[in-house]
Amino acid sequence: MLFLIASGLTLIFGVSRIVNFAHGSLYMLGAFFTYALVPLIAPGTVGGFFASVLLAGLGVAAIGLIFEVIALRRVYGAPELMQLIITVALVLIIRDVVRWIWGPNSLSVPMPDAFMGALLIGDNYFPIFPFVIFGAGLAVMLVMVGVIRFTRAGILLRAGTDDRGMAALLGVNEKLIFSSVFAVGALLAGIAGGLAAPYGDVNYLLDTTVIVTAFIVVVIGGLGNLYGAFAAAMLVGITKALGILYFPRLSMVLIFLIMAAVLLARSLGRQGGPSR
Amino acid sequence: MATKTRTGVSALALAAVLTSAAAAEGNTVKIGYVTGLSGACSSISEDGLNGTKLAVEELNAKGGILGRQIELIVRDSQTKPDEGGKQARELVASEGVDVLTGVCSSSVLLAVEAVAAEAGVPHYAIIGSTQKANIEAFQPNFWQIQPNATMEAFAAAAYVAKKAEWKRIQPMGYDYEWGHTSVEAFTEHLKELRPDIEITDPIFVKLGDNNMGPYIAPALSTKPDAIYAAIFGGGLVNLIKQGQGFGLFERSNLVTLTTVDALQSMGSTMPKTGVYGIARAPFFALPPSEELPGFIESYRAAYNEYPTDWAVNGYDGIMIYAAAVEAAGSTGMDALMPKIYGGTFDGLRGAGLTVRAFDGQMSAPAYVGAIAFGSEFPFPTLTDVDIVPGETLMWSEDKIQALRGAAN
Amino acid sequence: MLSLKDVHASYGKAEALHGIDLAITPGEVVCLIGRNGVGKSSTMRSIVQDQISVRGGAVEFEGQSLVGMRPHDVIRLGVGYVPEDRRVFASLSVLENLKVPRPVRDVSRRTWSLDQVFELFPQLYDYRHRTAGVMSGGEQQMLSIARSLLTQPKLLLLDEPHEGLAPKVAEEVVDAIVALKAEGVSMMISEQALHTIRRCADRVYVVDRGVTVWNGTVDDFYANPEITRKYLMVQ
Amino acid sequence: MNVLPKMTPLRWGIAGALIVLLELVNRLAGVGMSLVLTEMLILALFASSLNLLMSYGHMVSFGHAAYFGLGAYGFTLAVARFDVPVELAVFIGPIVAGLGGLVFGALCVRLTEIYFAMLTLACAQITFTVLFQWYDFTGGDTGITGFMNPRFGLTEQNFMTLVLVVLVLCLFAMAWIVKSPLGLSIRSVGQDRWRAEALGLAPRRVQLTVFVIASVFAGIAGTLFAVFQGSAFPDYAGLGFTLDALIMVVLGGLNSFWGGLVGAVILVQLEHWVLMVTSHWELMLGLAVLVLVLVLPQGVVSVAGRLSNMLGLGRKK
Repeated sequence: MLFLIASGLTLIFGVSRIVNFAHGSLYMLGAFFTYALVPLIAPGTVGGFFASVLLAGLGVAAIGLIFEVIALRRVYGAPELMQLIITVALVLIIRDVVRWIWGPNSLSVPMPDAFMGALLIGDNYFPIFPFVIFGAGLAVMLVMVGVIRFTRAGILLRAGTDDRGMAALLGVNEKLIFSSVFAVGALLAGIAGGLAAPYGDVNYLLDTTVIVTAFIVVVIGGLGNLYGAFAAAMLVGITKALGILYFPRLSMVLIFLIMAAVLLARSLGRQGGPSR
Repeated sequence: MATKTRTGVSALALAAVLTSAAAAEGNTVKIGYVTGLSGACSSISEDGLNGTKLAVEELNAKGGILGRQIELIVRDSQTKPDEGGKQARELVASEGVDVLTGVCSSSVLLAVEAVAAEAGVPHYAIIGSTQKANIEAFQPNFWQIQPNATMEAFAAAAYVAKKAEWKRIQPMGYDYEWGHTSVEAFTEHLKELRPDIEITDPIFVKLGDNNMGPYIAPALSTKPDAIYAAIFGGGLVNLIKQGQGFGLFERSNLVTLTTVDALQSMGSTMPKTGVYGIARAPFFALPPSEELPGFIESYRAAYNEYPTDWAVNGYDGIMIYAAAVEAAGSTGMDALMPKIYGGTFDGLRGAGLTVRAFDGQMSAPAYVGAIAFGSEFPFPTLTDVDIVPGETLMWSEDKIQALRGAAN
Repeated sequence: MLSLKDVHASYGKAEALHGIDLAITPGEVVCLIGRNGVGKSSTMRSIVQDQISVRGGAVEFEGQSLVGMRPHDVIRLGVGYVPEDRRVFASLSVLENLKVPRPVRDVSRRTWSLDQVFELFPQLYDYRHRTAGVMSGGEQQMLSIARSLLTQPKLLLLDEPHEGLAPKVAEEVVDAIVALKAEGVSMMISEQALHTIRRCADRVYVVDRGVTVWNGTVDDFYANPEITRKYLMVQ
Repeated sequence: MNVLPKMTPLRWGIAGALIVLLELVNRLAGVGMSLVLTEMLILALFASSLNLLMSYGHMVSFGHAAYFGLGAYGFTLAVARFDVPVELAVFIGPIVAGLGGLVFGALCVRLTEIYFAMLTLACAQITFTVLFQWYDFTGGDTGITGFMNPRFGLTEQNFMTLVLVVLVLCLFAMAWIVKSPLGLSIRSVGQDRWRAEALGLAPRRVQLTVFVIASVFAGIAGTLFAVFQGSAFPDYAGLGFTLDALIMVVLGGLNSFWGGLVGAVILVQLEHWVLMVTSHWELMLGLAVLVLVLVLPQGVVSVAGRLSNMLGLGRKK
């Protein structure tokens, strides 16, 4: 799950060099859209749930796209800080609007009936739903990897990550790439939010909870590196689980230390030459 | 959506209050209400404010306090202590409020109390319930009308102690001050009541963590007969939903805080058995009184939903304040505080409640019962509710003084 | 087909071009020569509107002004551009690099297909699944040219095509350019090596300190050795 | 670019008049306004310290609040836990912040650009987590309250005057640093560290120096804030304060000496007045930031600069 969020963030950063503070907000929107859609589309069924999540994701992608076209697009030439501040503005706007529409209370999205229970293996219970989320996340990731590896859109995306100016010099509309990447990133965030919605509560403060963790994952995985993000998501998840067991007070500090160590290690590897 | 209209109503009310402020200058009783309308506390602050507003309207309709109309001035603390402190300071400095209240969240409560104590303005707690405010941070301008964290934990311990078949208990709590205090108080009290019970090492949940799996699995690994969880709000919803996947309610039981808002937001996803709730003021279990049906009715009429614990406490808070001011004949602190600390008060939560002078704590009762689905309300409620009298839940003066000594 | 008239252009506030005049007719190969840093690359960039802003003068391609256009629109009009540092997409394979150029909608303009490009640069075909970043400089240069050809250019701009290459490899690149010329491709090449000029250029422009100071046919150029001495020798 | 604060006699006059005006408002507009102004000035100092780092050192920090928080806690803990007299403790706050800046900065300056920013974020989150979790020492999430008389027991107006004086002194100090030889090397490293290195400067050492200086000023702001509130909470070191300061600097104007100051004035005043009209403060702030950044990418200061040029007040830039 973390991976879906982080991969969207890392994609956006890789291509457009934007640190998208609003990524957590897009995740949250995905959760709220799913909350709104689930009762409308075949409630309780598996198909209805996934359809809701997909639609919610598309809705979030549309909002991401609108935002990109209206605001972000105007400042690609400006210092990166401007783009960052604009995404911070988006965080504030989305949070307030969500609170306006859905109120400040925690909401609960019902799970599809089929996913409610647990697998009983010996004496151990394994809840089904996390596996479903993981499976769905994996499926989305496989689709994405497929798209990125084998389609022209994927090639353009990777080309843009390597050298976006050169892509333009081959007749590729740079802004179109930016817009679609932002939309895809938003789609991933939205789908992640929607998938996770029934597992926990849905409230308008999800954004900050998510964004810091997503940043950590993206940084540990290497900014702009999709596969790195996947590995890092695993690492962070496991560290957290172990941290809770063995030294609960320090688990967060530990994760930040890993992040700092990774950053520093990378800088040592790069020493001597100008940074990219 | 009920929530939608509520937000709208409060925004309008806020505007109305602000515009009337200038006109009514001077001859009103000003209540400074600092609450977390946004931020982590927003889900419960709104309810407290609604209950408060209802009380203010009722009092004003009857002519106000001491013949003066009541003016409620609301400020948003954003659930941040610095913001709360700032808003309180401005309310005292520019509005000259007679009393401060409404605060949610322990840290904001302490920040506001610091301002109130410095300015010599009475301040009472209706939501935020850290016992730090009763112990090391206590100042004689302060009282707290709801049970504090320790009292609720004591009530939970008393309830657990009565379940003779429970032999092993796993405590859990949010990893911040309130969670730790609650778990400690629970453990301590339960050990006194039932020396035979085994209490395993507590597990603390990081604030804002949506994934409860990593906490639930180790909690169940000790095979407890019950889990006591000092967790509320979204985290509690997560714990219960995700706990079902781990078979928590087949294998164990859960004793936790279930205020009415939590019952409402869980709705049908609440397990049918295995959940025992501690509540602060559940409207369906309050002792029958003359005012209660009227209160529920007018609250439903005004806000289109049932009053939550927070709303009841908001309402009671104003009524108690009004009674004390009437008795004192003044809103001034010197006249008021002896009446607060010396009086007995009747409210929705029962009659004959008192406030102790040495720590400002009201002898508020706690409500503990088993979750049940009835046909009367569209959400689960508590049955077989024990109303635990506040007096039995409070630390003695000696203990408080000892704790103060240790803290300083 | 392309003309620059009194072009002034700058990076930020630093003006790099102070009056460039040149023109290319279809089928022609023109060399832009001059010492390092006199504005050859900047001239190329001012045509494709890459990183430099044209502050004065006119840049026209087939009668259309290019000033202020976005780079990809210039490319789509039919100007191919091979930048001096080649800029292959290092993490992509050769084949993927060649798939980046946007397919031209107008079928009549499609003169180069993938097969034709591979015919021109056979070793690219052999290495088509190799990651571009690990290839040698010469191979990268071939790839960069091949990639630009797939934008179906009417005019190809080559910036220092064999800079930093070993002499033997450089010669292969020149061979390729000569082959392209034989195909009738119009080209503008910025160049320092005189023997390249002899092999493929029709006309020569000399640039010095951001200004075009001399132009003429290749024969004129070789007839006036003092130009070489004045503008090309390292003083 | 108005990188250096150029002070013509006329600008001196305007600055002086503004100070007098602030003091007049402070004395005449009621205690409530004094409180708003005090907060505004403290945040202005905090934002200016970040601005020093960003506009001159060209280092964007996502964790500047750490040093604000360290300043506040350095002071508070000295008073509350070690019984240091208040007069002495006010110096401990900035020193603690400076030390924090030295330790974290030494790590952070090894990186550049976004990696630098991310590492500052990690450092700040570590600071925040420690403050939040170390109950026995820092009081955890409920912070430390009631350990002293807020504002040293001064009246609201007098305290505001004190803060104003401290702010003006700090701004003088910052201006002096920027103009000094050290400032010159800070600026040259900020603009082009490779060239600066070629000129014989040690970029990392210079960057670390400016990082520590900015931390100390942030620490001064944090200490003032702790005195003002009479309390310290982990939030002071949280992401919220960092983002606020970032918004202030960008709104006010990056690459300008006055950026942080102006941004703080705008943000605090905006919040003060918007909250009187609507409770949707975040929405309004978001929209305002969006519009301002899109319309005035150079920040509000640029308008002032243009205006003053138009009126012939400033020297030609």
